[in-house]
Amino acid sequence: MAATQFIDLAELADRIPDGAFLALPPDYSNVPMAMTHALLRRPARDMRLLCVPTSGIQADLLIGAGCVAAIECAAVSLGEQGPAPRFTNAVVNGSLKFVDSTCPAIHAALQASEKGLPFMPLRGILGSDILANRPDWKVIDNPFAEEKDPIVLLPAIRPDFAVFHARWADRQGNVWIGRRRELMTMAHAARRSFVTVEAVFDGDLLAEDELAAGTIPGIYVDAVALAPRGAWPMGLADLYAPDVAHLADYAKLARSDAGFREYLAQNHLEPAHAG
Amino acid sequence: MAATQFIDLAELADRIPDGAFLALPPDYSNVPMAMTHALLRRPARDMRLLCVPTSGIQADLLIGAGCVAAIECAAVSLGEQGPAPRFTNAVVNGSLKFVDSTCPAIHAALQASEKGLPFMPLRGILGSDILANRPDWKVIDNPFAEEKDPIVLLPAIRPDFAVFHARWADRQGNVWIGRRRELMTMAHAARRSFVTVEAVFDGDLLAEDELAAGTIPGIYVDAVALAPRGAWPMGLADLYAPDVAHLADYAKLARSDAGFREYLAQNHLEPAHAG
Amino acid sequence: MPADATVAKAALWRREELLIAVLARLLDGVDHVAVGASSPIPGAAALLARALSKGDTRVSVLGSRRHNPFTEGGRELFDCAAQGRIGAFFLGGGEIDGQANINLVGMGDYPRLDVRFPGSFGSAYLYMLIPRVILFREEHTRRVMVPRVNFISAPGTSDPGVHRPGGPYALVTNLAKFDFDRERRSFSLATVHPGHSAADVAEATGFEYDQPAAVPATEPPPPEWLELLRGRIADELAETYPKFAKAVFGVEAAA
Amino acid sequence: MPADATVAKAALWRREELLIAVLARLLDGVDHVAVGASSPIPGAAALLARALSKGDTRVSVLGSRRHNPFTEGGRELFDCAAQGRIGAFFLGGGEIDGQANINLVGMGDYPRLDVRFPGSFGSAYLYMLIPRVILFREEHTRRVMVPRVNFISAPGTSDPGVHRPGGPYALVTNLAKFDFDRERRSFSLATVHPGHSAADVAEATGFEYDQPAAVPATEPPPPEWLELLRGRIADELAETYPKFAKAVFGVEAAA
Repeated sequence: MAATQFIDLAELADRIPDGAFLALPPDYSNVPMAMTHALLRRPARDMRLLCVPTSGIQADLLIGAGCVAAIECAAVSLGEQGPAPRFTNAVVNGSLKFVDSTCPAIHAALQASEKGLPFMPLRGILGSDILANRPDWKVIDNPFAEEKDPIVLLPAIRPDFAVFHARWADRQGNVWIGRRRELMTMAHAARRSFVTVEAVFDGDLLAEDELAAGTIPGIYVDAVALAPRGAWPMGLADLYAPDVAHLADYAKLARSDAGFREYLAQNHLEPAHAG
Repeated sequence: MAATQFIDLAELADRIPDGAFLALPPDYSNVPMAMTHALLRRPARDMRLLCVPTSGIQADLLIGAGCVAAIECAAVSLGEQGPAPRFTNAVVNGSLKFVDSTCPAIHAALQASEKGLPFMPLRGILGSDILANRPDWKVIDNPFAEEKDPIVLLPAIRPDFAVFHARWADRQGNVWIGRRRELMTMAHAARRSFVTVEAVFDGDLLAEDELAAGTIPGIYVDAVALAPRGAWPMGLADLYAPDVAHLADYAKLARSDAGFREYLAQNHLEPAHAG
Repeated sequence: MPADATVAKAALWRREELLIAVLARLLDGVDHVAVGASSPIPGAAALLARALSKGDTRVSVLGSRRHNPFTEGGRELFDCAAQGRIGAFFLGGGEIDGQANINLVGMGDYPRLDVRFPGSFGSAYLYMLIPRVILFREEHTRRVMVPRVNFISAPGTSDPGVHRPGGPYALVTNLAKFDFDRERRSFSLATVHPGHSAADVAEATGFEYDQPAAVPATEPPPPEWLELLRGRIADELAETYPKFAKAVFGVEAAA
Repeated sequence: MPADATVAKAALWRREELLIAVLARLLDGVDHVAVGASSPIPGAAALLARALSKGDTRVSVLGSRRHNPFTEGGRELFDCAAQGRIGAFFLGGGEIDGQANINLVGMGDYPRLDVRFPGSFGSAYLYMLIPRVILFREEHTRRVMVPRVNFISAPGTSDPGVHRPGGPYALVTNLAKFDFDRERRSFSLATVHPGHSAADVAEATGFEYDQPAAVPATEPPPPEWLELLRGRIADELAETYPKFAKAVFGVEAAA
């Protein structure tokens, strides 16, 4: 809660310890790919991932490179490029601890942490095998209903870190996310938020309502690093589109172990110490 | 959910029937005073008010003019101008049904409706006489705690109407509120939202992230009326400040029944049919 | 109408256009249709339904920047559905069974899966809250249309007392359209697409369903719909689905 | 120090400046202070604490446009407190009793009240969640400092097992500063402001409290604090509290 620190990208990644519990944004929302690349190069180990509520190449890369011990998600997919091959492979060969959820449950469990609540109720889900496989979720009878009315309660999820990319941070650590509001919830819910940005905004993002409306206050932002085009090969809102050709290449190469290693090599993402 | 209708202010007020349950914004947030004045002139009757979570001159005027059957609020006050005299008077003389709440409970109960939930938990409050006087609130033991851990559950509040003022609406019914996010929750939670605006925005408020970040989508906006300076004598965000001299006059006049009637007369707010 | 007339007409439209028309008819009278990511045919159907409604139908296309109105982040679709503000939605499934259960998780003995699908997304929730959920899967084979799904991502039906304003309304595939009867908890074959027969459908379906004595042919898209689709709708769609719009309608996305 | 020296020094600062200094000392080491609406003295104290911390203390002044960082609407203050991100807050009370219960609702037999105050605002919640809640009320009379409040807007103490990371830390009035002992559930008189005596405090207080044999005088604001207050802090404060800034510091708000 003290002043936001401005550090470089490598240091930002280094401050995320092995074993940390990370909240990742979905593919349509400011994916911190440059930070992910730094984690791959370290390489990070035993990360626990929460996809908010889904992920794509970011989770797939981390899984493929052996950085991930466990993942909770509503889906991992490369979208129009098809399945996420390293995720799929790791699930089928049993090397990844995975917990299936559903999008609104992840959003609601983060809102529970945002509100400092131990749990949040959620409609739906009853009768799903997701619920049947979640001993951590409870079903109670709605205490306000006159007749029997079962409803699911989800325990709060409090990630150690929210990590994401953004267009701007100002010198006070305020970060502009536009309409990508799930990042606001992530930042409120997580213990710490580490953000990469395209550029430092020369001024106060909270000064006028136009930008303030889409700004995460610095209260929630622990550290910021510059990373121009830091979402590549994913896109960033109004600024740049996803690099579809690159993503298609990835989808093809990552189908095999060898291809995945080739992709890492081509993109200089190999671990510094391969042991 | 059909297309947002653009109508005039008198018609907008007329479409709020007597007896309706209205969510009002707090004094710092886009108070629809022009709409309130139209309700006074009608005059509206038997309104039930929910202050989100507090109100000032808006609720005080409606109470003083006999438009209000009941009110739920965390506070009614004229802020730096002192107590809200008509509210205070009506409570003490027993003519107003009032329900005391606390700010976060009102926000949370609206979030319950926003999420289609029957209830929302909330920390705090235990031991308060607010809770002791709310038979509609329940205390349960947190089912996720190993030891006894009482927690309050609040039933969802779903107002019939959210009413507020805003700087712009575009032709699709999207309404720009900047950082006044409680209006977003109100609009999501209420069955209908009726909005007055300073001006029609010539373009699409959702086209670019800068404005979209502070915009309520037209899905939630049922009707819009033009009302330039429609928050007066309250202020509107970056646009105009509250009329402090006018509010001080009100605070003085409204202390007595006669003074309140004089204020209505001076401001042409007398009911069309005084019976 | 003799069968050969149907075939003759069939040449006038593409398979995708027929499917879009079938889906658009299912959206008739809906105030607000939401369409999930990676769904070009449902997306086109929603945009067509909007055009035909002359403004009465609102459409939210996830993944679109121009046709997605949400400003409260990823949760808004779900909250909006729970508020009762979304009348219709589309879901698919790696497997779909005769009780309209859908499986988006995988095949095998969970969690030891032999095949992994991406995951359930929001299906476990939206299926139960949106009144008119249309199941759409182009592939119509016994691999997909199974007697019983391996994993219930979202159940087709619920026990009495479970809060469930929503549920399955119809199932549309490359071969046919089924209606779903929530009381009887089963599909019934409603129409078979031109060029296919009820026997083709039976052959390709692994679950039991009801069937009237004579199954009508699916009504093809009228010429004025095709005109709309190939013009205005193709242009609108190209923003979110450039590949699809180019392949099906030959339209390039605007810069 | 003889009493007349204190009086002589007292002339060098105003009553409001003393109170601001007392409150600012109570904020030492706090990461993030939030200040409610209509609270110029607590607001000034928070801004002073920020200036003295050289950037380690963040301040959120509700009602300010420049010093209020919140962008999630009215609920953010409460959510932020529940997240543990607010270290200190100020509350007042129409009545305050010896168990630190506060009453913001009214006097009489609720709901049939003889006197109505504005209402509880967020006190029932913030008092229980913010670690260092400072009770501040200028008026120190038996009308305000009562044996037992008429209505508990927010309780000063809670039963074991109640989730309560927060609670009362001190009570500051025109006459004195009290500390609150959460174990013993009672106030103890910590310092008495220059110009007043422990006997004055006893006379004006309707509730029981502890008191050491000798009660020290409240430390007056040091000259460098006064300089800061009358310069930079007065300017910062004028944005939200123009009347107060002008009356106390003679500063006009910037246009």
